[in-house]
Amino acid sequence: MSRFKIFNTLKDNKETVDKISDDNNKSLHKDISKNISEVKQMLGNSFDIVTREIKIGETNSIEAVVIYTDGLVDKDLVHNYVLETLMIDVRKAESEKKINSDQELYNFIKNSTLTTVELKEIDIFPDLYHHLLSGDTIVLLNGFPKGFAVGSRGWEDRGVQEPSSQQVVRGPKDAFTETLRTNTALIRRRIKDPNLWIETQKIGKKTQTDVAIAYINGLVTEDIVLEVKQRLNKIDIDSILESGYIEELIQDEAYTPFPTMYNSERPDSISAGLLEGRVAILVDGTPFVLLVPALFIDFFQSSEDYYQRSDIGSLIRLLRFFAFFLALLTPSAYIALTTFHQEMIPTTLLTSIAAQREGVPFPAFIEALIMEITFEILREAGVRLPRAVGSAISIVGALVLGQAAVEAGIVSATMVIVVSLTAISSFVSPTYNMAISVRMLRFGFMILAATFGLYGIILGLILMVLHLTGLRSFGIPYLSPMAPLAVGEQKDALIRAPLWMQTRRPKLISQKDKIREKTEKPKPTRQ
Amino acid sequence: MFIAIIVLLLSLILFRFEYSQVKKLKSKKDKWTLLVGFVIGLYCAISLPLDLPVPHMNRVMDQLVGPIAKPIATMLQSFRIK
Amino acid sequence: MNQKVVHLLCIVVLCISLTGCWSSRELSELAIATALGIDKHEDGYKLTVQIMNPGEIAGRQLTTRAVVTTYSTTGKTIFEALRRLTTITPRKIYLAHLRIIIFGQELMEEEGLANSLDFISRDHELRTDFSLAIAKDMSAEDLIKVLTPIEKVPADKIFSSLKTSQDNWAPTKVVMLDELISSLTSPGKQAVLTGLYISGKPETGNHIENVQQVDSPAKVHLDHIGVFKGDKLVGWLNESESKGFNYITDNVLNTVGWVECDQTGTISVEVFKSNTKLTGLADNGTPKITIDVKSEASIGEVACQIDINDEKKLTEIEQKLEKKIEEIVNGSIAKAKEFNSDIFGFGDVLRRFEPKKWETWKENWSEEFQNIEITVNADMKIRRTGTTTESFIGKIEQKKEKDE
Amino acid sequence: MSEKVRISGAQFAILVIMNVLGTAIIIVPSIAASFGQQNGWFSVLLATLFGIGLVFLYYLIDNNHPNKNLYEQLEDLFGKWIGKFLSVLFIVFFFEIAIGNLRVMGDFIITQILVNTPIEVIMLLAVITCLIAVRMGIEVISRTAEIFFPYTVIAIILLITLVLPESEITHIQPVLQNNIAATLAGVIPLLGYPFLELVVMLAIMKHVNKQKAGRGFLVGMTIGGLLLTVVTLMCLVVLGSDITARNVYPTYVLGKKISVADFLDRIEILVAIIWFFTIFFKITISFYVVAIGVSHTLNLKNYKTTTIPLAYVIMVFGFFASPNIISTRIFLSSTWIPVSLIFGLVIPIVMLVVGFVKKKI
Repeated sequence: MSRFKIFNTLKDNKETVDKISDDNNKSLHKDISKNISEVKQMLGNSFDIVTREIKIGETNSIEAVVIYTDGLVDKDLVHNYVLETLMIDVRKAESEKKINSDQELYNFIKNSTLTTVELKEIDIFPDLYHHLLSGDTIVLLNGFPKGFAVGSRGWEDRGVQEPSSQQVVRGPKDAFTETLRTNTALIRRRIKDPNLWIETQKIGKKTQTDVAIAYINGLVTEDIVLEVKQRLNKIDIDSILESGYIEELIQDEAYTPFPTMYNSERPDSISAGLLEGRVAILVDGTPFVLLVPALFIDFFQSSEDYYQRSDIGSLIRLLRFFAFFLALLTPSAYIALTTFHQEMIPTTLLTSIAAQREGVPFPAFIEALIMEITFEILREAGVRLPRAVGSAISIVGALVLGQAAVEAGIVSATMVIVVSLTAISSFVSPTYNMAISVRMLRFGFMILAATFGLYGIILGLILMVLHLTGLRSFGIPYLSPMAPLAVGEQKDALIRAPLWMQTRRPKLISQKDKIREKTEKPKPTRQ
Repeated sequence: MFIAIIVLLLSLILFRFEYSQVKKLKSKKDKWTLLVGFVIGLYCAISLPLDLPVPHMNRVMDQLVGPIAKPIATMLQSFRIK
Repeated sequence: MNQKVVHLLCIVVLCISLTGCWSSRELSELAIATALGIDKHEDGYKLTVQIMNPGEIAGRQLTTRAVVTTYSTTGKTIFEALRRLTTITPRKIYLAHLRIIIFGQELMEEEGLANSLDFISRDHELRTDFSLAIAKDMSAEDLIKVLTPIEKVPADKIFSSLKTSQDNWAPTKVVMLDELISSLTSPGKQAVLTGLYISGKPETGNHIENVQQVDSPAKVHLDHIGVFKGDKLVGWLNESESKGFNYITDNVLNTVGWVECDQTGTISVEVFKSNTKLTGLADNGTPKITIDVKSEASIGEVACQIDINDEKKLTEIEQKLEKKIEEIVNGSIAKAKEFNSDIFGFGDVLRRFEPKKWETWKENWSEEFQNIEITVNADMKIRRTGTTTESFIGKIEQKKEKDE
Repeated sequence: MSEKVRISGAQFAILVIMNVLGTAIIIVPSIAASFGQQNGWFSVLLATLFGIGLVFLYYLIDNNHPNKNLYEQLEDLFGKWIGKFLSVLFIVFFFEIAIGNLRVMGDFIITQILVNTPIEVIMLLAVITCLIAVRMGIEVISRTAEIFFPYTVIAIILLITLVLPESEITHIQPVLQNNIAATLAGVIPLLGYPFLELVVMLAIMKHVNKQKAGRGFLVGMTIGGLLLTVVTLMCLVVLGSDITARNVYPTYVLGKKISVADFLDRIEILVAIIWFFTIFFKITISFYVVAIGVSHTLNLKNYKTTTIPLAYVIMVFGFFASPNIISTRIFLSSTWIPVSLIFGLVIPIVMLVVGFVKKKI
């Protein structure tokens, strides 16, 4: 675990803080002891709030107090640049007879003593609480109804590690962390463009979570940024603990099994999205960054597609789409074929399936349902269990259950194959949330297949596509560039064309600054 | 009978939902159309399980344009393979 | 906005889905029929169905129970008989995987094909990829009951040997349903069906011993083609006539032919490519058909003293082969004329080449068929001689002479 | 009232193709072969040429009144009351298309695919799906069509190429030698079904870009007609005219003929199910057009108001549309011919003439 020093810009928090604490705009008292007792009372004498009462100066000695939240501050910084300067430097200066009045002392402390980058004057309690609880150090002087908030944020932090989801073989291995500053820094390190703008605001009445929206000015369509801001401003909730809260509160369509916002903990994916003119939403406290607008195909693209040769990338992408349909339809197709359309199965295959099903007591649908649900339970158990036992148990469970169930004649071997094929296919999806949608929809398709065979499946597919075409993500049709068809966009949809062919940015997302590159097809310069 | 009741119940739920949508349009005509439409629709819906009379569209058309259609049909029939 | 309604409707869809599974049939409720036999009976028809026992074919523990079972019933119509079968079969009979339908000879001779075919073509469960055949001189029931070695399902055996013999030997023909129907309905063509019969001891055919012995006592043979007139069976083509039939209808994929050498002995050739072109012509009002058979062959066996390195000799063999093909073809036509049945579709050929004249001939085509003038031109090319050139038989003969 | 949305020229072309193929793809070969026998494909080709001619008529009409749908045009041309009366007639015509196709679809599914399922349920499911589509609007419908179009075309092309080895050219010989009169007579029922039914597109043409509408219509009609011709031709070449005419659904029988290396066979249900897309879009478009027609005639605020009641009516009238499959075939080659001629040809020509006269004045 590395230790990170976080310096926040203090000024832009003012408005939000004001907004939230309209009802409680209480000013600071002149009397320092009153202030201290009020703070202590308000915070319920919490033991992590440290108050250090000191006296500043020799002649014009003033009572002062330094308050900070233990654990959120960089103690070295408080020690070296706040306490030490206040207690030693002021005294030195005073001995040189520069300071005559309390007011001068106040100004001297403000202008010359506190040698930190961030310093802000505060005069109301809500401000004080906010800064105190964000990790700033508060310095109050007796006789002044105001004080200082010294930027001293620094807390234990997980550090940049490999992403736990969306792994790649080739490509950067860093991932976002729980700290907003680190995350913005990770993006900045990739895009050194002055037009990368990051705006923050606080959402959540209780949590006061920092939510930042990042975009590249000049690439992004202003409407989308405006839309994002408006939707964010509409949120009225007491807590934001993860970007999932934001996603659920601002997505276009509330009732849809499909994700309409992309999330990733990979800085390279997010940067690539920003460079296409999308807007990223970063939430403090989670490594998962949201990206909007998100299209259906985005959930089948991995950042690795771009780091490999284009032919490999394209084939793998096609494979993912194929796996999507396998994961969605394999069990339902099996049910439809074995209970409705036996004539479609080649005779020899039918014979062996029939032989296996001979002793199975359940209808194919129930059998499939049992196996699918068992598998879902196993998978869920595998995810939640301690990592050391999780995967082992799930594999063993699947093997034992599958094998034993077949041996006992409760399920047929074919069904085990079908379920494992489905399971493997659903793991192919590079994004977790699309895989979950597929897992849910699969059961709907199974019911349709069990009652109407292929006819039911086709109706289900039509309904699904109708729903998908009706969806929008921040105004962009979800199924574009397939429907509405944009021929030019096909270079980076189902397949991934070579980089030198993708000269233009996706025009659906942004109409501005269309040309991405002008690289010609590579060839040796010397003929 | 049982099916008819189920159909009616489902339709009423559907009507409730739809009516609340149409109400938002603030148009009297829309409301009335929906109401009348649903009455016709419900008649149709329960006519299936209860065997109520419903016009056979093809026969209605046959009767309407029969005088013109007959000669064409006989003419065509003469060309048909036997 | 209308999302609520849409969801309600989706729920309705799922509700309907959950309440009924009208058409579904579990695999374990089905009796998969592989062959169907139709015989004449005093009640109307006698139907025999061969049902496979999947557990015996692909199960994990195979027992010595038979892999197929047969059931028979009678009925006024085939449809009725089929449904009556459910009174004796444990499951519903599923016909989509049928491999073969066999008609009894008696039925074909007396009743005709038409009535049986309608059900077969109308039923949705029946596909068109099964073949049809006739049980020669026996009832279809007996034939269906025979167990066969190697291919576990007897119907599969018949189906695959029909196919392989059509592909490699030529005197049989796989007749599928639509072809049969179109030749039955076409005025310029008569139908044919391959004949099957059992050799050996037919009575042991339905015992498991039949497949337990190295040399099965009862074997299914197929080497005759049944000729129809209208929809009634009128006679049989023997092996060589059947081959001639296949030459004319361009149905020879690969076959073997032989000719005698100058001396004693024979040369066999493998015909690996054969194309037949039929052309029709109205010559002074009489129909005329030209049959051009173009074949390519390779020498497969030389059982006499002959120098096949000699081109002249090769040409001689070619000419002999051509003559033989012509003979076979003519023999076949003569037989067809004897039955007065245009199984080759000469009428169809004339319809294509002389559509106007055909209209006049169409009415009494069976008479015109007798007068039809037929020219056969066979053209045989020997392309290869196998892996050896000159046969060693000559050497052996010389050695023999020396020894003597 | 209709929505203010745009659909692209390509989407319009796809909708036209879907409307031409519709249910026609499964029964047209049979109708064509029952007249022209081995020349049946020529009847379809002639009908296609006629259809292409129709495109120009419809294009001219639309060009006179851009940004107006059929019902608005009728009121513009003939005044409010006559216009409304004609609109009602057109609505009945489109309604008949919707229920007729629904019924044919239901008959097809229960004859070939789900035999023991009640036809009401099959139709009900289809109607509910159409209803959801119609409520989502023409934009979503055309985009969905765009998604499914490739699969439809691939299915047809696969069908054609996979049965090619089974084809025998002798089945369609002699080419155009006899049966000429019957071949020409065979064009007549094909005009009504499906080509004259394309007048339905006039009601949604205003959503298409003016320049692209005509081209889309032409391309769609040509491709659709040619596909129909080729499918008919394949039926004749593979099955022969007799079986093609005799079968209710010859294209499905054609699908049964697919067999690649004894492995890729028995897939006709898959092929048939994919054709279901075309039928679905045909019913949906007719349903949609009826819905906007009713709401236009009654001056409603939103066409969605009428959709649910209409779904009930379409479902039940579809069920009672025809007592059996034979009567549908008779209906298509008798009554439907004058009806479709009136709505697809006579009234449009009158509209065109009146439009020109009005412009002159």
